[in-house]
Amino acid sequence: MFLWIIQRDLLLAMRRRADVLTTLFFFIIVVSLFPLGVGPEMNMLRIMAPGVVWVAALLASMLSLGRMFSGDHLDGTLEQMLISPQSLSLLVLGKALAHWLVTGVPLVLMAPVLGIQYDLPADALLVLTASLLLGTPVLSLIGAIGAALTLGLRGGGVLVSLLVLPLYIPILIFGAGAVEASTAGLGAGAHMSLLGAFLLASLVLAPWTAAVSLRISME
Amino acid sequence: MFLWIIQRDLLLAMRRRADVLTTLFFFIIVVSLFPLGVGPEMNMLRIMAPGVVWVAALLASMLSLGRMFSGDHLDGTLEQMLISPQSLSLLVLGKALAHWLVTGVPLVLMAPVLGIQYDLPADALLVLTASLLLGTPVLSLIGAIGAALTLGLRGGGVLVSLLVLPLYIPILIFGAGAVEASTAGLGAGAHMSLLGAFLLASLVLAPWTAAVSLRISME
Amino acid sequence: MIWTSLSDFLDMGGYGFYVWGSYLVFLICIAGEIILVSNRKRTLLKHLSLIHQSTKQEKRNETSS
Amino acid sequence: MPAFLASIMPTLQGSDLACVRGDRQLFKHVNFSLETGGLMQVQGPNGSGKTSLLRMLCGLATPAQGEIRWDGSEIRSLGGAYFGAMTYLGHSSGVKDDLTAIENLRISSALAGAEIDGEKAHEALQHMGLGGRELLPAKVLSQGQRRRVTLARLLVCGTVLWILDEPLTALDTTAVKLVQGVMEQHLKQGGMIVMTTHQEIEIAAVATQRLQLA
Amino acid sequence: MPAFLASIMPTLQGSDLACVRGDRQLFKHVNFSLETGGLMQVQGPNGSGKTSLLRMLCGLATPAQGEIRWDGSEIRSLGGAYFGAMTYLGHSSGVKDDLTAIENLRISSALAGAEIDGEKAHEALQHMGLGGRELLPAKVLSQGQRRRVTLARLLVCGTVLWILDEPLTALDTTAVKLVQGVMEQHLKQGGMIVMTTHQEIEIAAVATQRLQLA
Amino acid sequence: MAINWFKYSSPASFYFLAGKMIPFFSIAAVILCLAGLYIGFFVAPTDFQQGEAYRIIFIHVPAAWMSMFLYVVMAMWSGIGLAFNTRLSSMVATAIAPTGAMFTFLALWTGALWGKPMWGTWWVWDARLTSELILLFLYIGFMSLQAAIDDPRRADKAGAMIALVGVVNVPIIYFSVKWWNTLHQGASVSLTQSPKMATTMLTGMLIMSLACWMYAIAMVLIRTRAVILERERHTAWVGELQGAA
Ligand code: HEM
Ligand SMILES: Nc1ncnc2c1ncn2[C@@H]1O[C@H](COP(=O)(O)OP(=O)(O)OP(=O)(O)O)[C@@H](O)[C@H]1O
Ligand SMILES: Nc1ncnc2c1ncn2[C@@H]1O[C@H](COP(=O)(O)OP(=O)(O)OP(=O)(O)O)[C@@H](O)[C@H]1O
Ligand SMILES: [Mg+2]
Ligand SMILES: [Mg+2]
Repeated sequence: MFLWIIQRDLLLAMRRRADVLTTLFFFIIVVSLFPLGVGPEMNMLRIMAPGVVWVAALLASMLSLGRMFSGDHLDGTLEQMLISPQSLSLLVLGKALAHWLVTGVPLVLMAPVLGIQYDLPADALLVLTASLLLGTPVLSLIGAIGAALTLGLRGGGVLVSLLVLPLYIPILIFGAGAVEASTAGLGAGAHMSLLGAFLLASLVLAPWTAAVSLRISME
Repeated sequence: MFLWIIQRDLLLAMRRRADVLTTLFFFIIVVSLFPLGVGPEMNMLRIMAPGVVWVAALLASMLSLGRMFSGDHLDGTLEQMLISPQSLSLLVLGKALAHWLVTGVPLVLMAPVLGIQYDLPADALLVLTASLLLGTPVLSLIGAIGAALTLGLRGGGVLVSLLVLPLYIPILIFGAGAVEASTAGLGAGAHMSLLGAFLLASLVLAPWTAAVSLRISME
Repeated sequence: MIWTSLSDFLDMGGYGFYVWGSYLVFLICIAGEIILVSNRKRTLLKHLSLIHQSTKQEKRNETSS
Repeated sequence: MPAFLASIMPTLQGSDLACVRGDRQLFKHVNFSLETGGLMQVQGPNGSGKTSLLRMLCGLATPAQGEIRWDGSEIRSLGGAYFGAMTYLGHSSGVKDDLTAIENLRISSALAGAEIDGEKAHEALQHMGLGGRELLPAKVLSQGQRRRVTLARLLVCGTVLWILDEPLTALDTTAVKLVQGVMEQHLKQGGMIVMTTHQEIEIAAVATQRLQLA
Repeated sequence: MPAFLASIMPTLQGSDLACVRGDRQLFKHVNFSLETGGLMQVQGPNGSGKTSLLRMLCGLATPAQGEIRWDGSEIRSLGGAYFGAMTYLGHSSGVKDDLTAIENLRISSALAGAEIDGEKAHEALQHMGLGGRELLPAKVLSQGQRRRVTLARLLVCGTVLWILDEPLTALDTTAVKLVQGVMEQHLKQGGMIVMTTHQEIEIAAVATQRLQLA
Repeated sequence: MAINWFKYSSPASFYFLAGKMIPFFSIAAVILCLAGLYIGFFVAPTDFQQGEAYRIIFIHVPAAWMSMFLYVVMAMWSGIGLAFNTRLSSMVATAIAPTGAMFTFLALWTGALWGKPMWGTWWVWDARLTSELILLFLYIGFMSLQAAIDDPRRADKAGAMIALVGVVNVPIIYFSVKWWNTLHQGASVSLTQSPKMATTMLTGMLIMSLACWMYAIAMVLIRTRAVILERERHTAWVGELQGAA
């Protein structure tokens, strides 16, 4: 069931490849625009880089949250899922994972290339990618809660950002902080293990919370 | 006629206030997230500020482009506009202006407040606001071309960013450059007059180009 | 002759990675483009012959009926 | 007809029109000429190209072949002059969900170049049987009521040529009678109508012609 | 009828139904009972509440008063069991522009709980006169063709109760005949139909009742 | 069908004409390329400043030139197609885009590989590099727009709009080194001044440019033929082509 959900969502994503590309392209654009706005000074850029990449990843992930449930809500599939005998939490976990595979993974893969444009040294690139790898699934998992709560509401777009953003901020701080710490020679270990803890906690708690939220929204 | 269009679009925007708020809120989020990602060093932030605000304005404007024509396209109003005896260019100008009033003006009004967060000095704030005031209408005008070309296409979202972005970049560079020049004590005059020139050129050329594109798309 | 040996040639005065990296990608791009275009043409022709046969058949059916 | 008369009594002429959509040729060699007081009913099964023809007639699509003349000149070259003399109501009703009936009518008329005041809009809606519903947002109106809002434009537009694509869908019998009356009145005053419908309807006109597509 | 029979021959019953939209009471005290092989035509002018009634009947809206029973129990309480026995086709055709006719049919059927293979979908579309157009994206289809795609669901759904809101709009006369035939066939096999239409149509049924609103 | 034949005659005759020209350009491209590479690697001396790294110039500069030039040509053909409704010119424009995009990518790639040893970084946000990147976006935008539109007539016209609007970028690329002071090298080949570099280097570069020209022409011709076949598959002459084949 779990696998089936992931498989189905990936298939759907392949059919509407444009959506996936939008997210990735958005990420690339945001990251590439900054040097144009801020100016070409490499020292500045190197310091900004982790923050810029992380903010861009966060925005890209947030903008695609709307799609996590709304398609299935509109065409009634979500109702079917609610009355399915399988555990709803597992189902939500599957959907959040599919969301991450479709939006998070491309960002992680793209990040080193964009880091090079900011002239990040190789080890900083590595830390950046690793922090994204740990952090983006948390974004999808927490996002699932927000998406579930705002399902079908008017102005859902604003609402979801309002709800989800405060929860995203710690990840942003520690994710970008990891890279900064490593370039400052302090070692990224502490930040990374915090990110890992976030990931574990949200893996356990978020699906359940989102499932409850879904039931509330669909009443 | 021209006034009618503006009035109508504003009326519609008032009825669906959530859309307007999304854009503004998005702008605020993007700008406020950066200090969190980059770190709280005020000197850094002051240098980044114009770039960040401008990139955020550009993204906010770009993300709302999709709505410029698609509503009218779906319910058949756009056809009526094409066969209206009024000049289509004027009509497009009206719609672009309405788009600016709804998405651009709130950003301009909000910018000084956000600039304060970045500890910009008063004159830089002034230049920032002025540059946005000159630049955001250009974003709406150029965006109209992209929106017209991608009307009703699969994956319109990516496409419109792909098409419009290269054309936005000069505005970004000169808009952010104006603020930087003024803080560097060079005077923002040259940048501002270039922005003004862009505005004039796009006021003359963009409505016509977008009108032609609309006719092409609707055939 | 500028180069004393093959390894000297490949080393490019210490810039081998950059020079050969450029030329290799250049080659790959061109080869790729040629392959893509010829592929496109081949599938197109196959497709066309299918269309052609089916229209022929339709015509035959029309005349026979 | 002598040339000087043509400018007083405009005619709509199509000569040797053909339409291609995708890989499919919908029709070709279509000819007609419509004069003052004339009604042309375009007929044909679903997908035969009626809507496509009507969109050509109002300049929204280009014929694959042939040309359409208004008053002797190609409609493309006329531009605004032609659009000012014509009203097109298509399949999709062009009614905005978030605006009220009266706002919808006033704005769509203004777009078509005929600004009207609230009074007149109110009257037209009343005539179309929407009295008391003018201030509801269009999204709560019933299907037939939405259609009536669209059709109310005919009462206020003041153009010579009406191009109507299935104007009677979703209307009840009273409304069908009403619209029929409006059309007959228009024809009597020298107007011209091109229309399609799958329903049986008899409209009194000086000259009625039927154009049958495939 | 004895209670034990009811489970074999389901009936749809509405008792003392009332509908309020905004501050307007559209109808009240509406009663009916529909049995196997029965056809109910809901009639009334535009805006009289036909669509509102039909949406109640399929559980999309709650009556302001009264209740609707399927097989003796309230439809809300039945949930999936009722939805599995019913097909509703509304005003808006529910056809996705980007999907082809065949995908539209297969997906909408699958959603309704009746998965069908390409073969069967193809056949149904063929029957509805869409042969050769199955692979076109729905947005290029004509209005009538889109409607036919929607109606093709009736051929494959296999449900007892059909609730059809103006199924005949945009259809040409051939298609109207076709749909009429499909409905008669369904009734003959013991199905039930609730429908609205503003067009004159005679459908042979064991028992036809007309429900007149306002 | 008689009318169609008349109307489509120009793509049809172009199809056959192009078929005859392709071998010529292909052979020329191969020969010039071999000659250029020989001069580039075995005749041209080592640069006293840059060492051997400068040998990237033999593909970097031709690729950069081609990227700009092909864009202008593409915009020109699109514009002609838009203005005079000539189908063939729009098809040529469609056929140019992928080759142009490839050369743009190559200019960026070789530039980046050159920048690392020379400037110490793969990438800087300088005006020329940025505008060249924008050029790549424009090419991709043109191709994706055309790919997203099913109706070829609309695709041609919509593509033409974006090609024409984007053409302002080309002078920006070209003059960027003059307008802004940047890291990137200024023009060393111009009609008014005598060349500043060693003649063998210059010859090598020019011969490679010519080779790229021949290659681009051959590629565009081949692709135009494919586009013609795709678009005209229902016409009589394509049917006859099949019948004969
Ligand atoms: C990604 C990085 C680069 C890009 C996008 C780029 C782009 C271009 C373009 C568009 C041209 C042709 C313009 C003209 O003809 O004036 C050009 C020419 C040239 N580039 Fe680059 N370039 C890059 C990096 C480099 C580097 C690192 C070097 C050498 C250190 C270099 C050296 C040259 C030279 C010598 C020319 C020929 C100028 C002339 O003779 O006119 N480029 N480049
Ligand atoms: N890209 C395409 N490829 C093939 N056929 C197409 C394409 N686009 C449109 N068509 C066909 O063109 C026709 C368009 O018909 P049109 O809308 O003019 O019909 P109509 O006469 O108005 O029909 P209706 O009575 O249903 O409104 C349809 O048959 C449709 O299938
Ligand atoms: N919020 C509201 N306030 C007042 N009236 C409302 C409101 N919402 C809906 N209505 C009215 O309710 C009615 C809904 O009618 P419904 O759609 O059921 O009509 P119908 O019989 O299907 O008509 P048609 O034949 O046109 O399809 C309309 O008359 C509409 O004006
Ligand atoms: Mg039609
Ligand atoms: Mg109704």
